[in-house]
Amino acid sequence: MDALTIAGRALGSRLFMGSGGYPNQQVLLDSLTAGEPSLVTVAIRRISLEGYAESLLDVLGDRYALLPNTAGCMTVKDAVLTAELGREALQTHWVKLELIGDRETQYPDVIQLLEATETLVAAGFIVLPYCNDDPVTCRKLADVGAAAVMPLGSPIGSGLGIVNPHAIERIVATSPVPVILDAGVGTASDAALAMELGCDGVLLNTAVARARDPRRMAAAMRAAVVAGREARLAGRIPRRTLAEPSSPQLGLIGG
Amino acid sequence: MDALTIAGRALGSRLFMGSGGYPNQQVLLDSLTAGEPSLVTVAIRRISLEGYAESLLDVLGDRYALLPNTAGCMTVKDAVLTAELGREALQTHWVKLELIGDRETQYPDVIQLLEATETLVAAGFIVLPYCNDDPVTCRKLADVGAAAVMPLGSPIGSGLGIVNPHAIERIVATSPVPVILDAGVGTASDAALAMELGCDGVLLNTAVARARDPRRMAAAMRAAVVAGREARLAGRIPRRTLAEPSSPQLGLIGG
Amino acid sequence: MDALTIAGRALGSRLFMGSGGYPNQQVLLDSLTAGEPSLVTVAIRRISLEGYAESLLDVLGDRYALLPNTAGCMTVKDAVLTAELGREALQTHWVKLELIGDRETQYPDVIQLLEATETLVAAGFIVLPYCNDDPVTCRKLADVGAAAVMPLGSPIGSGLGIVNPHAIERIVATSPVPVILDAGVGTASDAALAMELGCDGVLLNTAVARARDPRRMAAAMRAAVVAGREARLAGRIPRRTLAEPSSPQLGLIGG
Amino acid sequence: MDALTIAGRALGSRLFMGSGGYPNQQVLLDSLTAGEPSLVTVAIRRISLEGYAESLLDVLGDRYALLPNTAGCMTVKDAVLTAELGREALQTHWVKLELIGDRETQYPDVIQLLEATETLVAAGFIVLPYCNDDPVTCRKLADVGAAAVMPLGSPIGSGLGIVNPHAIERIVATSPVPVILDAGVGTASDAALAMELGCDGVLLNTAVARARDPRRMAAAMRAAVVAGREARLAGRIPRRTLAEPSSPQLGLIGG
Amino acid sequence: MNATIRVNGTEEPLAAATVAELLAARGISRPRGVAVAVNGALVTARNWAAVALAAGDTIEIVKPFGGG
Amino acid sequence: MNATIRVNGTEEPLAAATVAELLAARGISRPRGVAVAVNGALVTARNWAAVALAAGDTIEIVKPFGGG
Amino acid sequence: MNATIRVNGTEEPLAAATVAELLAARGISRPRGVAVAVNGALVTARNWAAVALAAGDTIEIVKPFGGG
Amino acid sequence: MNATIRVNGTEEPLAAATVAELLAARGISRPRGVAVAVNGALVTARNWAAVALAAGDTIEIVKPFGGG
Repeated sequence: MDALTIAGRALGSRLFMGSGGYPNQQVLLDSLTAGEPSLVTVAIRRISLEGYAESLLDVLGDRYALLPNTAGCMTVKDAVLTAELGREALQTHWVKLELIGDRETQYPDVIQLLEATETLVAAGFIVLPYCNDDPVTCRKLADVGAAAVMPLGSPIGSGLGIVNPHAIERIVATSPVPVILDAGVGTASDAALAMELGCDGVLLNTAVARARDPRRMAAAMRAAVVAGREARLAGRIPRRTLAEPSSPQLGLIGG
Repeated sequence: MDALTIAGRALGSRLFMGSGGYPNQQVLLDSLTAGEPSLVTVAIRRISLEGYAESLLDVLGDRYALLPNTAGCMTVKDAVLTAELGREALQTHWVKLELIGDRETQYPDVIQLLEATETLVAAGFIVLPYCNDDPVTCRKLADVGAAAVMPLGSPIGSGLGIVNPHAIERIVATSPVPVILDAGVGTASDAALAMELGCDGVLLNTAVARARDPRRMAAAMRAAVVAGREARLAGRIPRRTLAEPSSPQLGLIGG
Repeated sequence: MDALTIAGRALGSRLFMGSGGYPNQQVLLDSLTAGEPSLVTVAIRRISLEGYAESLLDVLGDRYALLPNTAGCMTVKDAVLTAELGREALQTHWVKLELIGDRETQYPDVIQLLEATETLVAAGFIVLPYCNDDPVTCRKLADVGAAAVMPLGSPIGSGLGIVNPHAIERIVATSPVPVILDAGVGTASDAALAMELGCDGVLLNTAVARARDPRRMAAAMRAAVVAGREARLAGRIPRRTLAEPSSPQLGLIGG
Repeated sequence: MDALTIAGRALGSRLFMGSGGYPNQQVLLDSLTAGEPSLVTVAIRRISLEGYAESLLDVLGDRYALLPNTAGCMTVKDAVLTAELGREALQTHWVKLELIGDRETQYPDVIQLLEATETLVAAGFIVLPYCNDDPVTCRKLADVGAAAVMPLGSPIGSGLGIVNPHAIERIVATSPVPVILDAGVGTASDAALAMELGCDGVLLNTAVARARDPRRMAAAMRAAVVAGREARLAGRIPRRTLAEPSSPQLGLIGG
Repeated sequence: MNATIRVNGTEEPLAAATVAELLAARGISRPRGVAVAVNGALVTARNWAAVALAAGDTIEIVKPFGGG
Repeated sequence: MNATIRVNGTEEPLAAATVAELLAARGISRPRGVAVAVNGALVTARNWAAVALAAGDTIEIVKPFGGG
Repeated sequence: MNATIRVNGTEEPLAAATVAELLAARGISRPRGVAVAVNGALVTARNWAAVALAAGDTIEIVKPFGGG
Repeated sequence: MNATIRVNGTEEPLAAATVAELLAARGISRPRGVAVAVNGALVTARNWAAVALAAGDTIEIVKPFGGG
């Protein structure tokens, strides 16, 4: 598959995976092995006060490029500090910026998201904001320096797939930076569709972590992203409401 | 990917491809190479009266298992004779049975389809009927001896994908024989979805032959069928209308 | 609204309602009053052996044209006898013919349906068959004398609405007799959509009988059928993926 | 139908209509007569320099409550001045606030929209902002004083209907002010669906103005809004994938 | 052993000479809204009194119920 | 060179002393349905006669049109 | 008037005694990939030389083409 | 009453002079994978030993966890 470049960095795979909600660490590791993501997101959280347990960094750090997120943050202040803590803890300038405006749907607060993006870009971060499927907001995020935009297909963990493909296609058509479909993917065909709509990559977590067999679903997602990307580049046939026979209409017997 | 068995024969790939409507023979060959189908359908037509040109059999016969179809036939008589001619010409007992009831939509005539299936099964054929997405008709086809049922997702060549996934799921749930999604696939995600719904395989032609780059779309379809099959076996997450955060909800800073 | 004519009989309303599954008889009566259907379907069932209770005929017979159905019948023999018993009990030649092939989905058995239609037409019945959304089968039913065809939008009582609008539009485009959308309607917009697709009428039961407020839903359905019919006749705007401003694009201030 | 109250004003109809793009003024007047809207939107534009022609105000002012819009404005400054000019010209404090961020899709610029809403509310306006289908943005608009929120179903004039019903339902569930579905309605069933999702009203223009028969479509829309509202209040049946027979399952003959 | 008939799926002693008697025993006098079949064949109301019942007959007595 | 003003986006000679005169010259006497802004600020009808025009002024004269 | 046969839908003079001769005249010697029906009935390759043609016969000669 | 600080949201006695001491008391010596903020400002590992803690300080000690 052709490579994806974000902020000048070539990424071998167009699949990004989250590391949350797996049954256990072994399943997480096996699933990442099966999915072969180019980026693995992690959350930044307080250490348990009981002391210092093994860190995800020790487990994944050598094999995967980790992308700290600001999941759960509902203010610019918390998101920016969480981003700075993530940069310090993981020694990376990249951040998946989340600014949640509604806990139930996990929809972003685009006003604060734009402000935090601007602030973090000025502070030298490579900012990948999780946003809604609004072409205008996506454009504004790119204008203030986002390295990519990551619109949702549907609510995080909902598994509803891409509810508004028209909006995603419009974002792809007008975005000056790469578009990563983030949130909503429930199964392989959703990931393939995201790529067919023109997205440059897919970021998913729950669809794999909570599948009955996460390892297998990770392999499925890896294949689906390739399938969708190839289909996009191949140029699909137009939709028509009537049939178009694939066998010759002439030369039938009995004519 | 796990193997598919139809009529006691193990098929390495769950993708079946048609051989019609390609820009030229080289693109057809390259596309088959990229798609790696386990069966390749061909139509049976009158030779041109100007004489005998090179046969598809010489071109494909050694590398692929050819499946003659009865495309375009609108009567039991024509379909049965076409099946017999195909068996003679290709030396195979397998036939993709088509009995068209409406030229515009290429919808099958299920009444004649059942009669022809019964006749051909009695004549020793392995019958794979192209049918509509009606669970009752599919069940009847299996009852009269069809080796598999091949319901449409949408009209042949329409590229509308799977319009009625509920019906396909019901067919899968009640069919005693393998279910092959035939017709309507427009792009990779459609093929993946077919497998996710529980189909045992996918048969497509126009989506590859008429794509801007057939070779690339064939590769996409191959990956999509694997992705969809793996996703089906992995067990997808349930759909929910609200969000399910993938990062921990506790331990955020500033709490 | 323009009148609908079936078998030479003008029907004032394009809404047909069922009489089953209501909380009680008063709600049924109120709902019919609110819905103003031109036909009301009833089932033909054995009288309780304890004796003879008040009949629906006494309750509805004077105010509504009753249409006996053959609901639940799974053989031609039972369906035909049930139709004859219905004609005798209700003194009407009209029958809603149901021939069920799958209890779970209540999908029709189209093979037996065609046979029973032919038999009942020969016996002088005005036959309205409940069928699937297959244009070819619908055409065959009309060819053997059905006075109208009644394709399903989705399974009876499922409330999924019209799953395959393309198929319904094709049936409408090719049917020589009126098309009544039967089964699947869940709410008012489904009924409106059926009419917009070109159906000549809508038959529903569960959507009203099992609504939280059946009377109100009946009124909603009545309005929806009118709305959908008028919209069909008015000719809707085409769908486009980009916007078409409704305000002048010239003469803005500041230009 | 129950009345709708916005900013303390009771509106007899839940249908709002635009006045743009009609074939001629007579068709506009007839369509408004057929649709019976409680509010009619108008654009504020420069008078032609050739002089002063008859004003829409003279034509509609006595019969309809006119709602000036800021259609086409792309800056807070232009939108605010246009709102002030509209208030002066029409002697109303109400304004439909539009702040366009993308000409192709006519998607709103939610950042500027929030700022302009706040400014106009402070200036004593009753502000009805046209916005996207983002629950968080809708909530913020209400928080800064919008009297209602008017999310799009799909792009203005696209006729795609309501592409993301989940988002509209979420907006309805969380909005402290009335929700008016604005933009995207293509036909009657779209308007009915908007009401079924819980919207308090529907604002449309192109679907009627550009219909083949605008008068008839206006009547259809009027009926559809009533149908959808009644259906919402009646409480629809749940969706299920299998059937729920409406006729008794016992007492069949031949048992 | 006694002669029996099957009425609406239930075995019972043959106690009526005709369809009309059978119905009368169930309080069904007038035909309105009721229909009867004997051994799979419709018996119109006009023939209720004429049609005799015999041991082993299968009778269906139906009426309209709410349905869709 | 002559003094000019910009009316609805078009340059023209300054020939009116006040907004009221400018409107009158266009046959607009009564305020009903018309609104005016000078240099980006609304001028209510009551002030049309009072507000003088100067070279370089930008005037917007608007009314309602069909819109959505 | 001359005896004719119908080959793949086209009338032509009867100039071949057997199916094999008819095929040979068209350069088809080996059976691979070709199938023939006479008057609606399949004639297997093994019988091409044996089956005689008569005036009025309808012959179909087919082979595989690209199809779906 | 004693001087206290707030560590990861929990009040506790001020028992460490510097960030480094506070971390050491929790068995955190090396900085790898850990980050600290005092009163809302990041304290890079290089400054852990230099930054003194005072009564009322609010400290956040974080590390990466599984997340999406």
